[in-house]
Amino acid sequence: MCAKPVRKKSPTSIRNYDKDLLKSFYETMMKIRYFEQNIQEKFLAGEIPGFVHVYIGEEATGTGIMTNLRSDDYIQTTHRGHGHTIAKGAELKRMMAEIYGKKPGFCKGKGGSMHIADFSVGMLGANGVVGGGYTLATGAALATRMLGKDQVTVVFFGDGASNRGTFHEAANMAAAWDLPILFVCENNQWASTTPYRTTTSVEDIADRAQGYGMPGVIVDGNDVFAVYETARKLIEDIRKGSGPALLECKTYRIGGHFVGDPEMYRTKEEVQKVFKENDPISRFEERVLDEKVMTREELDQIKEKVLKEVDEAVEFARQAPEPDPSELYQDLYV
Amino acid sequence: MCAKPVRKKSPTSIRNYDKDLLKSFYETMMKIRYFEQNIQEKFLAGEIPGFVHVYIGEEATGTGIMTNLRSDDYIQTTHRGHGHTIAKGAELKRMMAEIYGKKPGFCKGKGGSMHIADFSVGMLGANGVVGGGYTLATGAALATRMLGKDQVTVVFFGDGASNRGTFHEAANMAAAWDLPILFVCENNQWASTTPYRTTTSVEDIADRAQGYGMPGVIVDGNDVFAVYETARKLIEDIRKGSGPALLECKTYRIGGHFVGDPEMYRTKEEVQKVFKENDPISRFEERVLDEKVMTREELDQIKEKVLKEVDEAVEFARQAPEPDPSELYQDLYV
Amino acid sequence: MREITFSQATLEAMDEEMSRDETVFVMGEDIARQGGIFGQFKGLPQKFGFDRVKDTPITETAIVGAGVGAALAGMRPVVDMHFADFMGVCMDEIFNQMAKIHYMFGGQKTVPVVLRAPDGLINQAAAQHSQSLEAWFMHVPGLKVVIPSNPADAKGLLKSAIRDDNPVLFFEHKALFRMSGPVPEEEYLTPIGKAKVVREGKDVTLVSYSLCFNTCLKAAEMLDKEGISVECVDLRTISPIDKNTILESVAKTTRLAVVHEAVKQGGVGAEISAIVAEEAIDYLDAPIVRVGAPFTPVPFAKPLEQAYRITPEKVADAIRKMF
Amino acid sequence: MREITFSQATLEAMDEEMSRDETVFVMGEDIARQGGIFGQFKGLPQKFGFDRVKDTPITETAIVGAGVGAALAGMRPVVDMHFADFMGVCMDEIFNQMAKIHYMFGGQKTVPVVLRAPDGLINQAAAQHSQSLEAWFMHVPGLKVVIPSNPADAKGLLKSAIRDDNPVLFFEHKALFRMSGPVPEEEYLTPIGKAKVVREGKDVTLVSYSLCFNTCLKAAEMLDKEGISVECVDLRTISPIDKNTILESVAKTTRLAVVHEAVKQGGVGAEISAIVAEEAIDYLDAPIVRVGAPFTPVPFAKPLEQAYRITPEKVADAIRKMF
Ligand SMILES: Cc1ncc(C[n+]2csc(CCOP(=O)(O)OP(=O)(O)O)c2C)c(N)n1
Ligand SMILES: Cc1ncc(C[n+]2csc(CCOP(=O)(O)OP(=O)(O)O)c2C)c(N)n1
Ligand SMILES: [Mg+2]
Ligand SMILES: [Mg+2]
Repeated sequence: MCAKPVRKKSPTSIRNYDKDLLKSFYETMMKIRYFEQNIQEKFLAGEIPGFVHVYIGEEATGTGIMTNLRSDDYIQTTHRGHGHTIAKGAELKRMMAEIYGKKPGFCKGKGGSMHIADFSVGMLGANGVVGGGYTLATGAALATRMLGKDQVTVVFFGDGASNRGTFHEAANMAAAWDLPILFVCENNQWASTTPYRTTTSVEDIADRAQGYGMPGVIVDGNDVFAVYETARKLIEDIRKGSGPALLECKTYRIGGHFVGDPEMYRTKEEVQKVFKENDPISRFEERVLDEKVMTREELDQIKEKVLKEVDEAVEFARQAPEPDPSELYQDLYV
Repeated sequence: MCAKPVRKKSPTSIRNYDKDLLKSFYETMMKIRYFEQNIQEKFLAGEIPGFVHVYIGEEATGTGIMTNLRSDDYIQTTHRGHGHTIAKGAELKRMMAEIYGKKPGFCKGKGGSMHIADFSVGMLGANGVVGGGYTLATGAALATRMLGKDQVTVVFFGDGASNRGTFHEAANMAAAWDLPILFVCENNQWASTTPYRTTTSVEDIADRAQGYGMPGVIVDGNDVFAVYETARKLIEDIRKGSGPALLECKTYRIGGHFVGDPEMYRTKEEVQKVFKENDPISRFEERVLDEKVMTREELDQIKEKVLKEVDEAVEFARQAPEPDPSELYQDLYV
Repeated sequence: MREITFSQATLEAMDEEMSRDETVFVMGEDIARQGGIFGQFKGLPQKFGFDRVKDTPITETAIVGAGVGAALAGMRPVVDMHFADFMGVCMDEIFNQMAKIHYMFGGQKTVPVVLRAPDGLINQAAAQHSQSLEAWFMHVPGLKVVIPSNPADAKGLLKSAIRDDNPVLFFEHKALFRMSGPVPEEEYLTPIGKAKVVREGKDVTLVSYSLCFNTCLKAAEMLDKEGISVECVDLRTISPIDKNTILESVAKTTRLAVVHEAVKQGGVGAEISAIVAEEAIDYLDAPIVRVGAPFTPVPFAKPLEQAYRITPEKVADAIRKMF
Repeated sequence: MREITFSQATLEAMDEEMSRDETVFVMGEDIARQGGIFGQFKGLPQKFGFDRVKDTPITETAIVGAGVGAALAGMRPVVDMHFADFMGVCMDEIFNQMAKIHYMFGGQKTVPVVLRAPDGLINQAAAQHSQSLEAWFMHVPGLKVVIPSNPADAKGLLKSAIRDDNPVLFFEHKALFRMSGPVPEEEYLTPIGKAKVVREGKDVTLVSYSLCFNTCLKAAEMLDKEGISVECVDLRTISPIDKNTILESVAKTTRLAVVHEAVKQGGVGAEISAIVAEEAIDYLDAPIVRVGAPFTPVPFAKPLEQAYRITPEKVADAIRKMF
C-alpha cells in the first residue's frame, strides 16, 4: 500500500460554522498579531531584552490547531512560541511580563521569551534548543496514557527542527508505543537564514511520517479553516487511541528570524509578496466577508477589544516590578 | 508517486557467475564463520577478554556487499564488526591479535573487538556506541566528494540502531547534499534482548528511505547472490553520483547478543530453526551444488584453506606480546 | 544483619518505591525481558507489568526526554542509561532540559526524574564502556548527583532519589553490582547530600566514593599497619557536596587526599581540593593529594587497563608520600 | 599596530588557513548566507565557495560527526557550533568519537577537527544561550581546549588549532567578537598550551581566561590604586594546562585567585586550585580563592543576570579579602 501524505483542502463553504467559533478564530489570530507587533516595537525601542522570535504570518496554524484542544491537553512549543501560548489560553499580562523580565511573569522573569511556560493551561514550555521539545512531549503523552487520561499532546516544530535526530527518536517511540501525540511541523520555509530546501532532503516534511507507520497530512497553514478541520479529525482520532500523526502546515515566516534580524539572506520583495497574497488574517477577513458569515463591524469590534487587551498587557508588564537580585538563588531546587 | 521500498529477488540462476567470484563468496563467508567460532570458543575459554559480539548467521550480507567495494572505498561498522572487517580485506592475524589485546593488533591492543579499525583497507572503525557511525561515514563521504574522488562509503547498522537520531541526521544530510554513501541496515530481528518490532515502529526499516527522498531497497540478507547483485547496482549508481540509498538486509542473529549471553529472552528452538532453515552458508553450499557451479571438493578445499588461515591467526595472537604498561600514555596526542 | 548484593539492594529499592507510589515507573534499554545487564531489574516486570518496566528503543535522547516530559505530566520516572558512557547522547536533555526546567520556568514545575547510570571499569570493556563521568554533572546547577559505594547506601539513596522532587543522577559502579553487604530489613532512607565518615583516623583524611571508596578502605588497612591512621570519608553525594563533613575531618587530621576512578584532570577531586584550599588551608600540614585515572581514554589490553586502574597500592603510595 | 576586532581576527585566521591548505573547510548552521551571527564568516563563501563554507541542517550530531569522518578521510574541517550551549546535542560525537579515535585505534589516524564554540553571557539570552561549558572538556583526554581573551590570541590560536593534528575546541566568548585590539599584520601562530603573564605583579596571581580575563585586568587596575599589585595570567589554553607558568607566578606572589564566568562548582578554577594545592601549597600565604558564577542556570531578567555576572568589583572584592 502506498502511503504518501494526504493533502487536505479548505472546506468548500464556511456557512455552517458557528459564529462564536468564527469570532474566536479571529480574536485569537488578532491577539497574536497585535501581541507580536507590540513585541517587535517594544524590542526595537529597547524595552524588551533578549532574543525574541515572532510568529507573524503563522497565526492560522496555532489558532486552527489549538481550537481543538481542551485546557488539560498539553502542548510543547519552540523558540517561536508566543502564538501557541496565546492560543492555548495563557493570560496576556503575565506573559508579557515574562517577556519583559518582570516578577509577575509566568517564570518570575527567569525565562523570558524563549522560555515561556504556563503549566496552568497545559503549556509545557518553549524551548531554546531547536528540536528539544519532541521527546518531552512524547513523555507527556506517555504519562497521560499511563495515568489513564484521554488528554492529547501536541508538539510544534519548524522545518529546520525537522532534521534533528530528536524528531526521529520521538516519532519512533510515539509510534512504537501508540502514544496520543500530534506532531505539527510549521513549515515556514526558513530555518533562520537558510531556505529549508537547501538543508532538508524532502519537499514535504510529512513524507517522513511513513517511516514511522503514522499518518502524514499536509495542509495550508495559512488557512485557519483548513487547519482547524484537519487538526480536528486528527486530534479526535488520537484521543480515541489511533496513535500519533504528523501534520505539516505550509506557512511562511513574515518577520525576520529574530526581531532585529538584518535579513540579508532574502529580499524584502519576496516577503512583501507573501504578506500581500497570503496573510492568514487578511485571508480570513476576506473569506468571512465574502461568504457573509461575519460583518466588518464584528471584525472591528474584536480588533478593538484585542487591541485594548494587548495594550493593557504591555502596560502591566511595564509597570510590573523587576525581580529582586536575591531571587537569583530561588527555584533552583525544590 | 508512490515510493515504497523495492524488494529484490535472488537471481533466477547463478550459472553465469564467474568461478573466482563464487569461490571468493565462499571463502569470505567461511573465513568469517570460522573466525567467529574461534572467537566464541576462545572467549568462553577465558583467552579473549572484553565484550565480543559475533556475526554468525549474517555472513552473506557483509560478503555480498563488500565484494562490490574497492579497497579505497570506506566502510564504517558497529560493535558487531568482525565480519565486515574481514570482508573488507583486513589481515586476520593482526585482527585476531587486536581482539586478544596484543601489541601487533591493529590498535596495538588499545581497542579490542568493539574498537577494531583498519584504515589501510578503508575500514574506518567499529563503534561501541550504537548508531555512532552514521555521521562519521557521512563525513567520509563528504570528504571523498570534496576531494574529487569517486570512492563510495558504506555504513552498517542494526535494526536497533535504526531508531537512533543520528540515523535521521546523517540520512537527511547525505540526501540533502547528495553524498556517495550507502546505508545498510542489517535487520537481524534482535536488538540485544529486544525483538525489533517491539521498539521499532515499522516492519520494514527501508520504509524510512522515502522520508529522505532516497531509494529504499529490501533484500534477503542471507542470500549472498541477492545481496551481491542488489548492492552492485546501488553502489554503481552511488559511485556515478546518484546520491545516497538505504538497503535493508533481512537476516537473523544466530548467536547471543554477546558471547556468553544467557539468551533468556528467546528459545533455543527459535534459533535452531532459523539456523537449520536459513543459514546463509548452507544455503550457498546447497545452491552452488544444486546448480552445479561448484563441487563438494572445491568447497572443501576452500574450507581447509580458511581453517588453516584462522588457526594461524589464533596462534599468532596467542604468541604475540602484550603491550607494555608504558604504552598507556602513547597515542593520546599526535 | 542479612547480607544482599548491591544489585538486589537496588532491586528492593525499586520494588518498595514502585509499590508505594503508582506513578513510579522505570524505562530503559533491555531492562525488562532479561532483567537488566546486572540483574538489577529482575522480576520487576512480572510484579508491576511491562508497562511500568519498559524496554525502550535505543534512543537515549527520547528516553531521557520522555522521562522529563512524563515527570512534567505527573509521573515519577526512573530512567536506566544502560551504561553511563551513553550519557553524551542525551547530554542536552540532561543539562539543558531536565536540570533547568524547574529554575528557568520560575519554579512552576518539579522534575522528579532519576537517571540510573552504571559506570566505571569492568571486564576490559575499553574506551566507550568503562567511563566515570560524574564530574561533568556536578558542574550543572539543578541536578543532584548521588554515587553510592555499597549495597546499604545504594538502597537508601535510590529510595531517596525516587522520592526527591529534583532530578537526581544515580551513578552505580558496574563492579559493585555483585558486591554483598549488610542491608537492614526494615525500611530506611539514606539522605542525599550527606557524606559519611566510615572509618575514623587521625593522620589523614581520605575522601572518595563509589567503588574507589572500597579501594581506599583497603589502602587504609595497609597504612594502618605502617602506623598511618587514615580517616575514610565516603562522599555518597557529589552534588550538593557535604562540605562540612570534609572540613571537619580535615581540621582533625590536617591532611587530605581525594581518590576517584575518573581521570584526575577536571575531576571531582579538583573540586574537593579547591574547597579545602579555599576554606581550610590553614589546617593543612601537607599538600592536598589527588589520585585519579591517567589522562587517557580507557585502554583495552589487560596490562594497560591494569596500569590505568586505581589500586589500593597506588592510593597507599600517594598517601605515604604525604608524610 | 593596527587594531581589528576579535571577529575580524578569526576571519583572517580562517582566510589565511583556507588559502594555505585546500583541505581546510568550515561548516555550521547559518554561517554562509549571512556570514555568521557575529560576522565571523563574512565574505568567506564569496572567496572560497559555498562548498568550502557550508550551511548545514540543524543537526549538531551530524555536523560534528561528519567533521570527524571528513577528517578521517583526509580533510581538515572547522565546525561551527553556533552557540556552545548546543554542544550537549553532540556530546557523544565529541567525547566518545572525536576525542578517542586517535588513541582507541592505536594512533592509526589523526583527527584534525576544530570546533568553534561561541559561549558566555550576552544580551540577556537566558539559560540555554549563555553558558560557559569549557570545564567538561578539560576532563576529556584526547581533546585540546583553547579559549582566547583578545583578538591577537584569537587569530594566532585559531590558526594553530587548524594546523594541529589533534581535535581542538576553540571557545570564543560572544561578547568578545566586537572587541578591538592590536593584531600584527604579518603571519604568526600562537602556541596551544602556553599561558601568558599579561600583567606583572607581586602580591597575588590572578588566573583567568576568555572575556573574564579582561574583567580581571580591570580589577587589577582598581587594586593597583589600593596598593595591591596583581599579576594577571591569561590561561589561553585550558587543556593541556600550562602548569609551569601558574606555579612560577604563584611562587613569586604567594597568593592565587582563579576567575571564570562558568559556575564555580566543578569549574576550571577547581583544577587550577587543586594543582597549586598539590604542587605549590608551601608557597601560599593565603587560601586560594575562586570566583565563578553562582550555582544556578543563567536567569533572564536584568537584575538577576547582573547579580549572576562576574564584574571587576566582585573580583576586586574577593582579592581584597586575601590580604
Ligand atoms: C540545537 C540548536 N541548534 C541551533 C539553534 C539556533 N537556532 C535557533 S532557531 C533556528 C532556526 C530554526 O528553524 P525552524 O525549526 O524552521 O523554526 P523557525 O525559526 O522557522 O520557526 C536555529 C538554527 C538552536 N537554538 N538549537
Ligand atoms: C548509544 C548506545 N546505546 C546502547 C548501547 C548498548 N547496546 C549495545 S549493542 C545494542 C543492541 C544493538 O542492536 P542492533 O542495532 O540491532 O545491532 P545488533 O546487535 O543486532 O547487530 C545495545 C542496546 C550502546 N552500545 N550504545
Ligand atoms: Mg522554519
Ligand atoms: Mg539487531
